[in-house]
Amino acid sequence: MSVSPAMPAADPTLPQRGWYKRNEIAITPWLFLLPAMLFFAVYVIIPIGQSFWISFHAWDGLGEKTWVGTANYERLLGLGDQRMDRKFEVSFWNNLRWLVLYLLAIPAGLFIALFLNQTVTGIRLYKSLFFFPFVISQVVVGLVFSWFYLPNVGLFDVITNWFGLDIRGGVLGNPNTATYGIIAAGLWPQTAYCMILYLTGLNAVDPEQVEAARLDGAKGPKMLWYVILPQLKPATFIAFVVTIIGALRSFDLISVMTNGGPFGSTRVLSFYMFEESLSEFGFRMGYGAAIAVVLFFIMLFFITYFLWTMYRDEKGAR
Amino acid sequence: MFPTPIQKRPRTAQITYQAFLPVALIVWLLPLLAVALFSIKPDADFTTGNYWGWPSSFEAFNNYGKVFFESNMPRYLLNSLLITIPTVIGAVALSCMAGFALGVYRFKGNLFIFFIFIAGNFVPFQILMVPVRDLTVNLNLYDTKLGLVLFHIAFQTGFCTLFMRNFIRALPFPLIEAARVEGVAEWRIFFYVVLPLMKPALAALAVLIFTFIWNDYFWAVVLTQGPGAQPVTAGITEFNSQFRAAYHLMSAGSIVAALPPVIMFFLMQKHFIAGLTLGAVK
Amino acid sequence: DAHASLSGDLKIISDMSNPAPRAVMEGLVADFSELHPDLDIELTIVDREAWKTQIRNALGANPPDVVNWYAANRMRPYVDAGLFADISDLWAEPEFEGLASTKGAMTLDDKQWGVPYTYYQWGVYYRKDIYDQYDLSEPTNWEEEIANCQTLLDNGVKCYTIGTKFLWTAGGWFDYINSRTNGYDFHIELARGEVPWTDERVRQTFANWQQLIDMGAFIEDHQTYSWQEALPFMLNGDAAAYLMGNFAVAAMREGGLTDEQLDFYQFPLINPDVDYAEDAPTDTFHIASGAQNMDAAKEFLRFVTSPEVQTEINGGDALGQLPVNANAEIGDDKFLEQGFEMLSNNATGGIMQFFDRDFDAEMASVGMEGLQEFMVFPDNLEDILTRLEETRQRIYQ
Amino acid sequence: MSGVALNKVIKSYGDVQVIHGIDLQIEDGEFCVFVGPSGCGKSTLLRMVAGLEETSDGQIMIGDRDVTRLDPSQRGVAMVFQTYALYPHMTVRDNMGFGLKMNGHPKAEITKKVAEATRILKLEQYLDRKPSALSGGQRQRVSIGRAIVRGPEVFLFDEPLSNLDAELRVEMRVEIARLHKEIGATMIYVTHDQVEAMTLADKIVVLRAGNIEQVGAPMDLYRDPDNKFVAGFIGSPSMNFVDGTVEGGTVVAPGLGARFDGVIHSAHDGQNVTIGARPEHIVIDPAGDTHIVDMTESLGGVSYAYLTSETGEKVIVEERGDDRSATGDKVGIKIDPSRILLFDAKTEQRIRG
Amino acid sequence: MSGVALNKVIKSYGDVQVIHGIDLQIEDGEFCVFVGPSGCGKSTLLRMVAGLEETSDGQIMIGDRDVTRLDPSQRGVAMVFQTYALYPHMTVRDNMGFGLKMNGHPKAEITKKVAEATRILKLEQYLDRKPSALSGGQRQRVSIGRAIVRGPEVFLFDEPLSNLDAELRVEMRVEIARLHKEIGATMIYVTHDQVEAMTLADKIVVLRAGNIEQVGAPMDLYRDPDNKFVAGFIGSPSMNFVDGTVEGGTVVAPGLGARFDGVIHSAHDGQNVTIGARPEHIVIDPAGDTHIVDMTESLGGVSYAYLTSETGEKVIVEERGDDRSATGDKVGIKIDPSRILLFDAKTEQRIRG
Ligand SMILES: Nc1ncnc2c1ncn2[C@@H]1O[C@H](COP(=O)(O)OP(=O)(O)OP(=O)(O)O)[C@@H](O)[C@H]1O
Ligand SMILES: Nc1ncnc2c1ncn2[C@@H]1O[C@H](COP(=O)(O)OP(=O)(O)OP(=O)(O)O)[C@@H](O)[C@H]1O
Ligand SMILES: [Mg+2]
Ligand SMILES: [Mg+2]
Repeated sequence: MSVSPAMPAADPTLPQRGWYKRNEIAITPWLFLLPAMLFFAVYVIIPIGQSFWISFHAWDGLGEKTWVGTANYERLLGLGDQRMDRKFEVSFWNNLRWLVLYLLAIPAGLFIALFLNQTVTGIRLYKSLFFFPFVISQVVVGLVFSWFYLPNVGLFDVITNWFGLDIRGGVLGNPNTATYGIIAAGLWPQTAYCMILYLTGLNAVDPEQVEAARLDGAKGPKMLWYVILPQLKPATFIAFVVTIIGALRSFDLISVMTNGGPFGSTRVLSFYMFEESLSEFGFRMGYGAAIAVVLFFIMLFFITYFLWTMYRDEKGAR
Repeated sequence: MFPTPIQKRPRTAQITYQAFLPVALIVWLLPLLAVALFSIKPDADFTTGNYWGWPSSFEAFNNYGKVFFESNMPRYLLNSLLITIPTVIGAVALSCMAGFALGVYRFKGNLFIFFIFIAGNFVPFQILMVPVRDLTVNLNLYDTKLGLVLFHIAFQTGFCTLFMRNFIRALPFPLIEAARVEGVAEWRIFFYVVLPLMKPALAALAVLIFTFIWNDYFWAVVLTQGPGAQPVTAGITEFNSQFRAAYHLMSAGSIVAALPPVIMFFLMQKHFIAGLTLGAVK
Repeated sequence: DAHASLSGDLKIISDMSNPAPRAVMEGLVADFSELHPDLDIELTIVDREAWKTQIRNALGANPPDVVNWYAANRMRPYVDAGLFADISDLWAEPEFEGLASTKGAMTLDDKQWGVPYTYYQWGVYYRKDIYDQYDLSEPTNWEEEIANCQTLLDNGVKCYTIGTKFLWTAGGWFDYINSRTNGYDFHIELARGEVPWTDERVRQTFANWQQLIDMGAFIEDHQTYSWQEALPFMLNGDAAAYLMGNFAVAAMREGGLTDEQLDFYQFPLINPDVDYAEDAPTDTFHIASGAQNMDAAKEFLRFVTSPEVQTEINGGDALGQLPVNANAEIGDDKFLEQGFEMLSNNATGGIMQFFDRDFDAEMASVGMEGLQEFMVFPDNLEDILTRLEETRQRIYQ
Repeated sequence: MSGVALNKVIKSYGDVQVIHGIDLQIEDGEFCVFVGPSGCGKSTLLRMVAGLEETSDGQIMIGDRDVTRLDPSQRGVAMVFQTYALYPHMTVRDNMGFGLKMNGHPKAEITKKVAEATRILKLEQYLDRKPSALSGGQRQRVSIGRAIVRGPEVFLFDEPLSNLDAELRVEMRVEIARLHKEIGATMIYVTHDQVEAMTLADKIVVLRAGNIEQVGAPMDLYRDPDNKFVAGFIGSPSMNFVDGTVEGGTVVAPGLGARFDGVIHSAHDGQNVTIGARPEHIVIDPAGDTHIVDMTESLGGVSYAYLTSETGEKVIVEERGDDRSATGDKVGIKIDPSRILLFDAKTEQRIRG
Repeated sequence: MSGVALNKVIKSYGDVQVIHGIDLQIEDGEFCVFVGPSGCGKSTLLRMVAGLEETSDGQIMIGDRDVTRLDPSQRGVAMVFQTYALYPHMTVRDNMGFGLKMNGHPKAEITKKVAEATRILKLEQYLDRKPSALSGGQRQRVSIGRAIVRGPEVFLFDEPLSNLDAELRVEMRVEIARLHKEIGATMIYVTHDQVEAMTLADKIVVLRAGNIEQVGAPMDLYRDPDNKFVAGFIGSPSMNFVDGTVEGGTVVAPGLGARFDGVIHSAHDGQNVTIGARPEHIVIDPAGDTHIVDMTESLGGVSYAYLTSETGEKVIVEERGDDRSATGDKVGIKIDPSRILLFDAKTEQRIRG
C-alpha cells in the first residue's frame, strides 16, 4: 500500500508525555466546569447557605447581626405562645392559591395548542402571536392588566358591567378578587408558555399511534385522553415544573399591580420577604431570610420531585 | 396528527375555523391591543373619559416622541442592552463549557454536579436576595451594570447548563470517539467538533436568555437604582411615576420597553421555540 | 471666597420626582452650578416612592454626596448606622439662625443631621365653586362637617377624594381625626407605643371616622388609586375636597383649577376641649457620611437654606410650600399665606410630622395597612385593632 | 364475503398524482403482498384501504360494502404498523383491548377476545408488561394481537417486520404465515423483502410508480414475468440481463458468448432484445474462456461468481458444488435455452416465443 | 509488522465481567471478522483494541508495541463507526483531513493524502459537499476515507454496513473487499451479517458471551465447526439438529428416520449425541413416509421444506429442482452419512470420528 502512516504514535520510542497529556480525559472536564462552578457557587450556592445563617439573626442590614436562634421562625410560624404571623398566613394561603390556580395554565395551554395545531395558511404567524404575551416583561403585563382592571373605565369593568356585574373596588381593589385578578394576569403569559410546550409536544406525537387509535375507533376527547395525553407527558411535566416555579416566584406582577394591597391581601411569600427585607418600612433582614427559607422548603418539595424524575430517566438511559 | 387536520373536515368547518382564528387572536391579545390604542391617543381622551373609543386625534408621534426625547427611556434602553448582551454571552459561554464537561465525560460526581446546577436554578431566587445584594455591595458593584451582569450570568448558568448538557448528550457520541481516535486534543474537540454542532442550541439559548434578562425586574430593583445602571423594566416604573396617570405616555413607554424582546422573538422565532423545548422536553 | 474654590464632582440624589418639584430641583442645581462653574454636579432624580426603599442601598455603597430625606424619627436608622454626616458645625454658623424653628426636627442625640428645605401644611383643599353652588361654607366643627357632607352626597357629589393605594394618605386622615378627638399628646403617646390600640379613646377616633365612611363621604375604590390618580375626581367635580399636603395645589392647578375654584380650610374641630394640632412634614437634605466632596455638599446645603433660595423654591410658582428660613418670604399665594397663618397662630396643640414619620417604621406600615382596610371595611375594626395592638406589643416590648 | 376490490382508485396530493387509477381484486381469505421500489405507492395504497388516506377518486369495496368514504374504524380493517404503534403507556392487555373498549364492548367480551389472541400469539406471560419491556418481536406480536382482537375482515400490514433483526424476522414471518392459516382472514401485506413476498403471498402485486406492473402467484411471477421490471425485481440475486439481437429466429447474445435457437419467432428478425437468465440457471464451464471471474463470494452452501464477459457485461452465476471457481479464472458458461427469457429492448415487455 | 495480538484480555464493567480473558492472534494484513450473538462482546472487544474502552486486564499488542495503556490516537488504528460519525459541519475534504490538521501536519501533505484516499474510494466529485448531501453509502465511504487518510496499521470496523439498505450493503461489501486487497492493512470487522462474515473474512472469530468459541477461515467454520454453537450460528438457514444415540458404533437418529454406520468409534457406545445436518445436504425422498411437510417456503430458485419427524423434531430441507414437495406431503429423507456432524449432547462439543 502506498499510504504512509501519519501518526506520531507509530514511533515506538514514545517521548515521555506531559502530566496533562497523560491525564487529559480526567482533567479536562474539571477545567471546563471550573468557571461555571465558580460563578454558581459564589452567587447561588453560598448565598443559599448565608440566607439560612442570616435567618437566625436579627439584622437591619446595616449594623451588626444579633443571634436570635430560632426566634424568627417561632414568630413566623407561631410556635410557642405566639400567634402565627398574620401576614405570613395570608401570604402562605395566597401562595397556595397561586400554585393551584396557576396550574390552570396547563389545560388552557393545551386547549389553545390543540386549537392551533393545524396546517392552514398563516398558522405559523398565529402561533407566534398567541405566544406573544410570554415574551413581554411581567412588568408591562402587570401595567397592562392593571389598566385593564381599572374600576369604571377599565375594559374589564366595562365588559362585566354589560353583564350587570360590579366588583366593588375594582378587581384589584377588592381583597376578595385582587389575588385572582393578578393570577389571571399571570396566567396570560404562562398559558402562552404552556401552549408552545404543548405545540412542540404535539409535533412529536407518533402519527402512527394516532392512526392506530383511529382504526381502533378512538375519537375526539377519547383519543385525547387515552392516546394523546399520555404521549404528551414530557411536555406536561415541563409545563408543570415551569408553572410551579413561576407561581412560587411571582413577584413582579404583585409589585406592579397592587404592591401587596389592598391592605396586604395579595401578598405572597416572595413579596412578603422582599417587603420585610428591603422595602420602605422593612430592613428586617433576618426575618426576611426566614421567610425565604420557608419558601425554599416549599420549593424543595418540587425540586426533589423534579430531580428524582430526572434521576430515574438518567438511570433508564444508561 | 391530532386533532384531525382541518383539511379532512367538511368545508364549513374549515371556513368556520379560518374565520374564528383571527377573532380568537384578537380576544387573546386584547390587553395588548388596548395598550397600543392608548399609546396613540391624546391626553384629552382620558380626561374626557374616552378610554376605549376611537382616538380623537392621532398622537403616536407626539407620544412616542415624548418617550424618546423627554424621559430617561433611551438611557434605560441602553442600560438594558449593556446588561443583557454581556449576560447572554457570558452565560452561554460558561454553560457551553459546563455542558460539554457534563455531557461528554463520565466521572465521579457528574450527575451530582449536574443536579446541583438544576436545583440551584429552581431555587426561589428571593432566598439569594440579601446575600447577593451584600456581596455586590462588598464588591463595590452595587448599582453598576457589571454587578447585575455577573449575577445574571451566574444564575442563568444553572438553566443554561441543563439545556446545553442535554443537547450535547443528544449528539452522537461516536463523533467524539472518532475525534479521539484521530488524536484530537480534548479542548480542540470542544472547539472544532462540539461547538459547531451546537449552533442551533446556542442560537436558541441566546434568544431565550435575552428575553429572560431583558424582562428581569426583581434583580434590577435589588441591585441597582437610578438611570445610571437600571434596565428598562425598572425604568418603566420610574417613567410611570413621572407621568402618573398619563396613560398615553405610559402605554407608549411600555410598548417601547417591550419592543426589543418582541423584535428578537420575531427575528429568531424558530430558535426561540426550539429553545423553550430543546433543553426541557428531551 | 469659598465659592470660587469649589471643584470636583457633586453627586446629588433627589426624590423630587413629581413634575413641579422636579423642575425646582433642576433649577436649583442649575443655579448652584452657575455659581460654581468648576463643580461638576450630577443630579439623579428617583421616584419618590422608590426612593424610600432605595436610600439604604444608596447610602451604603458608593454613596452620593447629598440626598433628600425626611425629618425627625424617620432619620433615625441612618443616623444610628452612621450613614448621615453630622453637620452640627453647619448649624453653628450664624446664617443658620433663621432655621432655628426647625432645629429640633433635625436633631437626634444632640447633633444635627441635615437641613430642611421646605415644609408644608396639611388641610382640606376644596372646590369653592361647588361649595358655593350648594351654598355651603367652610366647616369649623364636626357637626357642620357632617352636614356639609350630607348635602354634597344628596347632590351626587362625594365629599372627599382620596387614593390609598400607597397607604399613607389614610395616615393623614387618622392623624387629624385622632388629634382632633384625643389631642396632640395622646396622638404622640400612641405613636411612641405608650397607649394600646384597643384603648377606648382610639376607638372613639375610629367611630368618628366611621361616620364619614358610613355615609359614603369618600370616593369608591380609593384603594386602587395613588393620590395623583384620585385627583381627577376633584378636578371633574365628582368629589368636592381633598385632605392633602400643600404640594397637591400645584397638581390641582395644573389640572385646570383656578384659584377661584379652589380654596382651603383647616380641618374642623371635633372635640372642643382639644387644641388644633396640624400635620406639617418637613422635607430635608442630608449629607452622606461617605460623601466624597464634603465641602461642596455643605456649600450646597448653605445654598438651599439661604433666604433667597428658600423664597424662590417655595414660591407659588415653584414648590408652592412654606420656606423654612425665617428670613425668607412666603410666596404670594393664598394657600401659602393661609397655611403659614394657620401653623403660626392656630396650631397650638402641636405640629405633627406625619403618621409614617411619627410612628415606628414597622408600626407605621402595619398601621397604615389597617387604616386602609378600615376605610374599605369599617366592620373589620375590631380585628384591625387587635392586629395593631399585637404589633405594638411586639415592637415596643 | 370480505374480499377487497379497488376500482380505478386514484390518489393525488394536491396536484401530484401518486396512484394512477388502480384496479385490483383480492379474494376473501387471500394473502396479498404489495411489492415495488421505494416510493412506488405501496403504503399509500394500503392506507387508502385502511381509510387513513382519503381516496381522491375511484371506489374501494370491502366485501360488498362500499367503504370509500367511511371512517377507518368502520371499515372492518385492522392495521399492523412498521413501528408497531403500540400505546407505550398501556400494558399489553390494555393495548390489545383498547379498540374494543373504545367501541363500548362489555368487559367480559374484551377479556375473552384478548385471551384468545394471547393464546394464538403465545403472549400469555407478557400480558401485564408495558411495550417498553418487550423485545422487538414481542412488540410486533402484540401489535398483531391488537389487530386480531378486533376481529377484522381484512388485516393490513405495512412492512411489519422491517424493524426486526434477521433472525426474528424469519421467526415472525413463519408466525404470520401460521396466523393466516389459522384465522383465514383476508390480508394485505406491504414489504420490501423478497423472501417475505415469495413465502407469504398467495398473490403478489408488483407496483411501480403508482401503477400495477403485474399480479400473480409468487412462482408465476418468478418463472413467468410479464416484463423486465418484474423479472429483475423478483428474485435475489436478481436476474442477469444481457443485450442480444435476433438473427433469423436465433437470438445472438455476445455477453453470454452464446446463441439460442428456436426461442423466438423469426418475425422478430433484427430486433434488439434483452436476454434474462437467473444465476441458478447458468452453469460454469471451466473449459470455456469467454468470461473472467472477477470475484467469488462464498456463503457456505452456495457461492456466487461475478463474471465479466468479453463485451464488458456482468453476469452472476450461482455455484453449489464442492469445487467452485476462483477469482481470476477464465471460464465459459452454459445455459439451458429453455431457461432464458426474452424482453423487447425498448418496451421492456416480455417476448413470449 | 502490524498484526494484532490479544493476551488474556479481560473487560469488566464494575463487577460484571463481559470479556473473559481472550487470546487472539491476528496476522499482519489479515481481514478478521468478529461474529456472535447480540451482546456477546464484539463491539467491546473492538473498542478495546481501539482504546475507546479501557482494558481491565491482559495485554494488547499492535505490531510489537504494547498499546494496552495508550491513548486511542497513539495506537495506529483507525475506526469506522456504524453511524459513520462524520462531522456534519465539515465538507468531505475537511472531514478526511481533520485528524491530520489537528495534529499539525502541513497543508500540502494533508491535501496529498486526502487526494489519494479520494481516488481509492472514487469520491472526487463529492469533496466539497457536506455529509448531509450524501447518500448512506457515500457517507460510509467518506468515513472509510477518513480512516485511510490517517494511514493506520489497523482498521477497525463496527458493523459499518448495518445502517444501509440491502442493495447498498451488497455494493459496499464489495467495496470493502476491494479496499482490503488494495491497501492490504490489517482489518478487524464486527458484523451481524452472515453474508458479510463469510464473504469478507480471512478469519472469522466466533464469540459467545465474552469467550471465543472458534477461530478459522469461513469455509472451515462452515464445514468443520468445533461445536454445536458454531455449527448452528454459521450458515443460513441454520443446521438441523436432531437427537441420536450411539449403539455399537452406529448412530441411531430417530428424528431422521435413519441409522449411520461407521461415523463414530464404538468407544462412544450408549452416548447421547446430537446429529447436525445442513438443509442443503438433506434430500427429500418422496417415496418415504417418516416425515410430514408442515410448510414450504419458496424463494424462487430455492425452496425450504419444513418437516416434522415422527419424534416431533423439526427438520428443514432445501429443495432446488422444479418439482418440490407441498404442504401436507408424507415424505422420507436421505442424507449422505459423510455430510453429517456429530456433537456430544451434553458438552455440545464436536465428536470427530
Ligand atoms: N403527504 C404526501 N404529500 C405528497 N406526496 C406524498 C405524500 N405521502 C407520500 N407521497 C408520495 O407518494 C408516493 C408514494 O409514497 P408511499 O409512501 O406510498 O411509497 P412506498 O411504496 O410505501 O415507499 P416505501 O417503500 O419507501 O415505504 C411517493 O412518491 C411519495 O413521495
Ligand atoms: N457501559 C457498559 N456498562 C455495563 N455493561 C456494558 C456496557 N457496555 C456494554 N456492556 C455489556 O457488555 C456486553 C457486550 O456488549 P457489546 O456492545 O460489546 O455487545 P455486541 O456483541 O457488540 O452486541 P451487538 O451485536 O448488539 O452490538 C453486553 O452484555 C452489554 O450489556
Ligand atoms: Mg411505505
Ligand atoms: Mg455492537
